[in-house]
Amino acid sequence: MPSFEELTTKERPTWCPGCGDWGILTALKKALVEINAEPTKTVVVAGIGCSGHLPQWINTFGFHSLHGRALPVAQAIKLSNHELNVIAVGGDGDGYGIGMGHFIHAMRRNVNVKYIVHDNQIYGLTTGQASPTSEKGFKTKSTPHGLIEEPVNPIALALATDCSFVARGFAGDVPHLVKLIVQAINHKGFALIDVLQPCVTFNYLNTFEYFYRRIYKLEESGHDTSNKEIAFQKAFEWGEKIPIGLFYKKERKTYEDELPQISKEPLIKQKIDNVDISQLIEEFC
Amino acid sequence: MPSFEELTTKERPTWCPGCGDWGILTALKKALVEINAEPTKTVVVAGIGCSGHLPQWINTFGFHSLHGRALPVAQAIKLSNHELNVIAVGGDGDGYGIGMGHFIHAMRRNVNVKYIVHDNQIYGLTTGQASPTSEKGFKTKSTPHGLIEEPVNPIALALATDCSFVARGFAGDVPHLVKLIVQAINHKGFALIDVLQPCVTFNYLNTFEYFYRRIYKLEESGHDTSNKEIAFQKAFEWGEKIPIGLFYKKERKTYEDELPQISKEPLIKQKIDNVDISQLIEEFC
Amino acid sequence: MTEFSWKIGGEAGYGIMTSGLIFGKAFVKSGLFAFDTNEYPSLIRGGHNTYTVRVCDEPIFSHSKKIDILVALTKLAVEKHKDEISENGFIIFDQSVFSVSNEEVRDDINLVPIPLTEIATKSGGQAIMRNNVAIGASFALVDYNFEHLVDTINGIFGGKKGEDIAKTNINVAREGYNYVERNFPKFLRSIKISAKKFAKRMYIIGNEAISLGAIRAGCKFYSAYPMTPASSILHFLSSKENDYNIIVKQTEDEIAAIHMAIGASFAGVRSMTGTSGGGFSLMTEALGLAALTETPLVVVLAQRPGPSTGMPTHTEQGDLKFAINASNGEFPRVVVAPGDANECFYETFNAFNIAEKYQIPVIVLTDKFLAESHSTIDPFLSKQLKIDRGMLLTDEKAKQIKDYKRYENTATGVSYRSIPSQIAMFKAATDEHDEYGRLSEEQSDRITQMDKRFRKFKVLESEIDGIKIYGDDDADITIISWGSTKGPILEAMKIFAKKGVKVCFIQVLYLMPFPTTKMKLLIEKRKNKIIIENNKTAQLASLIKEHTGMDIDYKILKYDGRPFTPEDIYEKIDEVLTFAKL
Amino acid sequence: MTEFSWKIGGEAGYGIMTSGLIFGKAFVKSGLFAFDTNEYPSLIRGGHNTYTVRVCDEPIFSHSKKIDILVALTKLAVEKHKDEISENGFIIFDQSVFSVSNEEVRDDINLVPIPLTEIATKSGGQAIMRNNVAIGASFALVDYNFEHLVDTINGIFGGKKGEDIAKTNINVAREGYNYVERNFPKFLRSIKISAKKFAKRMYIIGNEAISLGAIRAGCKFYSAYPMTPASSILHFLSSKENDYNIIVKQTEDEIAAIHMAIGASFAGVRSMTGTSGGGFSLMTEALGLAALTETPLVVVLAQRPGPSTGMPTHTEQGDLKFAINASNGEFPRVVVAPGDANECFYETFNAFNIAEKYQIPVIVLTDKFLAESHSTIDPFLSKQLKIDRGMLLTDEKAKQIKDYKRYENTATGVSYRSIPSQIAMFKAATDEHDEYGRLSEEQSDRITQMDKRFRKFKVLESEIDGIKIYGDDDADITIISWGSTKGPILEAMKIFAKKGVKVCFIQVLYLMPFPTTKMKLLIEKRKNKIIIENNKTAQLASLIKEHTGMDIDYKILKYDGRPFTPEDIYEKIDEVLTFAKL
Ligand SMILES: Cc1ncc(C[n+]2csc(CCOP(=O)(O)OP(=O)(O)O)c2C)c(N)n1
Ligand SMILES: Cc1ncc(C[n+]2csc(CCOP(=O)(O)OP(=O)(O)O)c2C)c(N)n1
Ligand code: SF4
Ligand code: SF4
Ligand SMILES: [Mg+2]
Ligand SMILES: [Mg+2]
Repeated sequence: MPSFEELTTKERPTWCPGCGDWGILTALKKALVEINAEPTKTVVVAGIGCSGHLPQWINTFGFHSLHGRALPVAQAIKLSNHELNVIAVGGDGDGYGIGMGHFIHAMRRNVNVKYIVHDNQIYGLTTGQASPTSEKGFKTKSTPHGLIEEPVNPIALALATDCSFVARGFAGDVPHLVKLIVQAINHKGFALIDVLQPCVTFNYLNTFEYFYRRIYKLEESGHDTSNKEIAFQKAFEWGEKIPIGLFYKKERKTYEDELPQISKEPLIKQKIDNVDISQLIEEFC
Repeated sequence: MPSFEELTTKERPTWCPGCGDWGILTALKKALVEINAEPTKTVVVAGIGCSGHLPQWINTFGFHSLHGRALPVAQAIKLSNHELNVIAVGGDGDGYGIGMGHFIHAMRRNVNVKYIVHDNQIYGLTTGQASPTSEKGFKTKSTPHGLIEEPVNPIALALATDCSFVARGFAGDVPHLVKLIVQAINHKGFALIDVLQPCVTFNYLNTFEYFYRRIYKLEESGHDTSNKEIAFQKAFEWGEKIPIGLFYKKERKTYEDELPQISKEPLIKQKIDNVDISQLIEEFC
Repeated sequence: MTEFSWKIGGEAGYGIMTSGLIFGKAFVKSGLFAFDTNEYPSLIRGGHNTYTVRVCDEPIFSHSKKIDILVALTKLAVEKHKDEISENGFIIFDQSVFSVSNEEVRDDINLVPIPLTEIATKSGGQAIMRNNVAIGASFALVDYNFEHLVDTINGIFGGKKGEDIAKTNINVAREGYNYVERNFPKFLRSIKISAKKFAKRMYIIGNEAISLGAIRAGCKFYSAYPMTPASSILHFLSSKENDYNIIVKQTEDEIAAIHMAIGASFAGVRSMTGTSGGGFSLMTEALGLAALTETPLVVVLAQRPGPSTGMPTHTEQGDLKFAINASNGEFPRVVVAPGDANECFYETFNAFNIAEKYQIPVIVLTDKFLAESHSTIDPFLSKQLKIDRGMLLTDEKAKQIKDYKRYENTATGVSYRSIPSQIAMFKAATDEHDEYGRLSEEQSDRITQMDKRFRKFKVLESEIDGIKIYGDDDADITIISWGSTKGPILEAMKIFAKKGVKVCFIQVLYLMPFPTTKMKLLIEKRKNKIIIENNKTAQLASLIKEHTGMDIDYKILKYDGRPFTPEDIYEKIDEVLTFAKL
Repeated sequence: MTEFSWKIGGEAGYGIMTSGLIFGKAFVKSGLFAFDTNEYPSLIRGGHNTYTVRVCDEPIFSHSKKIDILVALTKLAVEKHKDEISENGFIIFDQSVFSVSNEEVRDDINLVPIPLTEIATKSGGQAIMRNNVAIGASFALVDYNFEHLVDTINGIFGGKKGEDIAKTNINVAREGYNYVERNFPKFLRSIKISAKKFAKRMYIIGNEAISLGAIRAGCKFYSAYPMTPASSILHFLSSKENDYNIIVKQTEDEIAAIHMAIGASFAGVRSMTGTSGGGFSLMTEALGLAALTETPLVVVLAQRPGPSTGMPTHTEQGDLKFAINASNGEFPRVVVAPGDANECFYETFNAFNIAEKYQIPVIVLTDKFLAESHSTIDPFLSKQLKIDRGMLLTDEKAKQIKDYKRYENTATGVSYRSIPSQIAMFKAATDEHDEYGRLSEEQSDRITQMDKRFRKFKVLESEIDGIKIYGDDDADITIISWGSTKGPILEAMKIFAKKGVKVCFIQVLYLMPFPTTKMKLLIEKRKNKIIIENNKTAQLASLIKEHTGMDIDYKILKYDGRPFTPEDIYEKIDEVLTFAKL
């Protein structure tokens, strides 16, 4: 139903020219066009970061929540009205740093929400500190002598939690990312798309260049998306070759499927004008 | 140096008779005896839960911190004085629920702290709600109609984060658990021991019985502890057969190893009476 | 007025909680009034638990200090509570486990040794049913119709599945009753209480009343993380989730809990979260999110003694100023502190209306004493309650709006709220914004939005009557308090009344917005103003001073983790006033 | 006294911050005084940034409203700031990018069109060095010795690695200087400022002063999560981690940050954490943990406008009452609010001593304006400072103690603290405990420990002088304020002085414990008491009323995210007083 233009706001994004976030926004809008999403029935929920500004620039409902908290908000919106199309976005700091707990628990819960992480391996909005996915040794404002920790591996974590849809995209390959987002939305269940997103201002290491030279597509390499062990091996491939695409997919009941409370109609449609509690009062008499 | 008795407090634990926590405490004390830990140089840090009461009943230094926060406290103690022997304990709710973020980040950081999780698949101290490791369908006070989520898999998460020592023990097999704790302490780096700990009061499902019938020891089954992929497969074995023992071990530099700040002496030993900041003042002139 | 107090004490795991409830309920079900309170340590087994039930043939609002019958399941219970026993009071104890002599306790105390465990097992029950033997025995002591107990046990365990259990429990209790009749005939009727004209009343704890208030208000989403003393809301609501189609979600932590409640509310569903101090600390950041996005939110904060984990299973009123000031930045909120189970119900219901009418966070502030004590109240008048969703748009209305401004700078400060799926789209943002909800750092937008949000507060102030008054207008003593101290204060007033002292009690129900004008007017000319608070720093007194500039003459404070008894209050007041006269 | 103000405005990413710093520093290095403040949106590129530098030959404490020289890198900068330009002021702009005419601005304004970018690239630099051209040009306008600029640029970029960069920057600037000399000879010397007798002074922002205070205090562990405007502490300290052997840890979130600081302190190392409002919200639970375990802790709370994320890069004083009341339960804490960079240094140093002497949490409360503005101050007198670790045990002392009670109920409330590896073992517990630190729920232990903790507060109250006074004792006007408004107030007082109005300024440095007695005494007899706060609800005024019962006559509040200027204050005061007289 919506055209790309209808989804486009009058205000232009304030991201740095060349930032990978532009590609992600474009891909999201194209995917929404492709799946015929009604803008009024679509909610984009964000955390805080450069990535977190995204909902401002797409003509749907939006909720710009707190740093690291997009997922709890998004899940509750979906549970309250499962006819909505709910998409959560956020940064790597947002989702894998301060939001790590929600991330893991959302995956095991399997509410039908899509999670697109702008993984630029840096804290962008706070002007360049190390992020949970920054590479070891990386020098940033907060690690001027080089980062000591090993990065987290969001794909491996998702597999360890049996997330029902685990994928990685690249902000520099919009058509591919569009496909992934469409697949994710069509998938019934929680979907993670970790997107490699160059931050042209603060990440001098993981540039577009860097990724162009390294990435290859899983779907072109005969990868079996139903095999968790192989997906797990692939998750650790990082260096000369970096896989993108769908790592793993599994059909699982969604959380909503198991709620008799909403099997007839969404929570939001249920009347509350005059809830009869006489039975409850009786219980206490 | 210390004897088992020296480590034993006059006060008796207030755990329910038969609770798996007793076995864990015994195993920890035995392990400390075995490695000759000096009580004054040992700190046991806990979160909150039945498990969190443990430091009260062992004659070492102790820090009973907040729910889910044992790890940040423990890591900082170790960094401040790396000559100490620092052991963190906590429950499954504590460590894998509210504390999930710290858990993942501690593993990637690899501070030389040992983490023993009393995994009873229930919230004990708050009288029996579902925990992150409770089995799907489990009926508890908070899930009277059956739990919907899939449990988290701490072993798999640890492997996904490349934790340098990943093990599972059983509170009903103290000698085996002692061995694991000794190994963990001797290992240089962060070590996870997830301990299957029957809660005799609130977990009617995962009883001693339940585990006795199912567990087998990895070390007796020719498991290769250096192979992460196989360990990952083993991590998902849960049902008729449940593996305990060491899943995975890897030599990695610890966080402390990479800090020039403490390469000469622990932070705590460095004099602060008269820090000379004239150089810094100069910088601003 | 006749009354008595009964206490059962023993180790955790002895089933004391259920026994206490059965005991009190049996009297309420037959037309009397009961009030109970329990005390237990933060342990699952062992430690010392007690459950106190006060029974009266007239309305009562709290427990009292003296115990007429003590059921001691352990020797420790005797030692701990012997001094609380009233003159010629009774101790029922398990003679097969330990012995008690009058030398150890007091001469006037009547000892009632009974082989509780033996009777339980011999009459077909398990050892744990020894409590029922004691309950039966207690019924004999107060000579109350045993059939009322039968009714209650059937009500609690009954139903098809529980039939057998109920039967055994009743049998066991009856043996206890008979044992006293047979062996201690002289004790019969020494405590007199008899059934009155029957009226249907509820026997309910604060948390249950809150839950009912929420259900009646149309709350469809409750997200929480377990924390004493708020957990029983989670338990109760989840037990009703399918009957009332409520999604009850135990989350990974309190941060997720409050964010989920906000998400649900944004989606248009009435939602609530509940916790205690530590969890509330973790929620403070999101309180501001609700405020800035103007998303309605109800948070129950059930207090327990802090700081930190403090005394997790005890009671205190230490979080008042924290609740009022929690979260960075400045925004309007409502803090309401029910004083009894009745107010728990109605004020929770109101909280949902206020939250939606003003699109702000509302904090319902209780404490362990209120949250977990049963009291006897009239059935809630549920029919008369009206849901008010304020400026929430209907789909039709949404269609008519041109150029929708979610954060329109209106005269009341409240603006139309649409929900996803409606035509009037907007973005809710954690950053400051313009009237459309678009991020803005312009000085003018900032001032407009700050003023808009605070304007609601003005309207609110004029709409809410935050004070309730009890007692005499020309009183000698004016008590000022808030929250759960209400019950013990009302009881203390009965004692004063007997002594002919006139007392007035000002209950501050709404702490924010603070009822400044009314408070000023009320206390300006009063003498002997006394603050009573279950905390150390007299937080209400400092709020009164902050808002009115007025000092309170005396402060009676209790911060040992236990609730006041009416006698405490009476004595302390007497003491300060006598002292003042010296 | 001669002075001028200079402002550079353009898009984020134009290097405005560095240019502003260079400009101010060049004057300070040659004996003058400078003060700067910046303004930028929460975006990385685009948006409008400004940097204002005020230069004077006498001490100054804030920026001022009027701008004498505007360097406009974009047309937007002209539009936004033309009204701030003083009579006969200047606009330097890049004539190759846009044009400006006197009709658009004002007739009296002197336009200085310069091909900034062209000059930059032609003289061997990159386009981004256009700022340097403008700086050079500005030096020519105020006819200041160009060599001072050379020194400064060498100082900032210099060293072996930066030699070439420094050279290019200097060349580019020199071209700007020459361009003005050549093309606008009539403008030379129209603003007069000249070097004074040289004295060594620091040009430093609040966060750097805090960092130096912490290093001097022996802080060895800083754990934090990035958050504007606290982040620069993290950046500064991590840049010095190896020079001063400090472990600087960026954590996974603020919860981990504060718990790490507590862990380090428990282990015996002086530690600190720093954050802004949202992060502080997340830290509230652990504040109570520090309090109950009596673990010393220093927390820097750098405020920004809330609620919620609010305006992340702007300034406000909205978290005062939150800082005072944060966390569940009741416990003593110290809240100190430095008013300038000098106090940032000394009070941070003191904070460590207080935290250890009293074994409590200390909150250092600043805001964006103070945290990020440079001011010119005398070098810190670091030698005279004394570390006081209070009752921290030495290994020797620990050996002598028999029957060690960590939480001994002493007369001062403070008790001996041992650290792991010492012989005196104990457990720190988040639950209430007895004197040994063993969990206890006994009423007596509870009361003892609560009283013990609060007893410290009494001692503290008598030790800390929380108020500083400036100006005349027999003043016509008494200004009361706290924190970063100090600078603009001191400047406003200069304006009043010129008009012959006597003003007294009461700065509340310690907000907790509140200096009640002194405040009461001070303001009792004053007329025209005026509160000045960078917030909406006049939080200090409400604290004053809470503690003293006294009302403040007038409130001047600003909550648009921007700091006060001296002129704002002067005019507003003038306004309220005039109005009052009507
Ligand atoms: C509780 C809290 N802590 C810190 C911040 C400051 N903050 C804003 S964005 C951000 C991190 C940004 O990094 P990331 O999530 O990777 O997003 P990006 O900007 O890179 O897209 C931080 C730490 C905040 N807003 N809230
Ligand atoms: C912030 C916070 N939320 C909630 C609680 C209440 N609480 C205490 S223990 C506990 C969970 C206990 O479960 P687990 O961690 O598995 O430990 P166990 O008792 O089973 O050993 C909870 C929720 C708390 N103390 N703090
Ligand atoms: S700072 Fe980085 S992530 Fe942020 S908008 Fe600029 S390029 Fe993108
Ligand atoms: S409740 Fe469960 S975990 Fe807690 S002490 Fe009892 S048996 Fe152990
Ligand atoms: Mg990022
Ligand atoms: Mg558990």
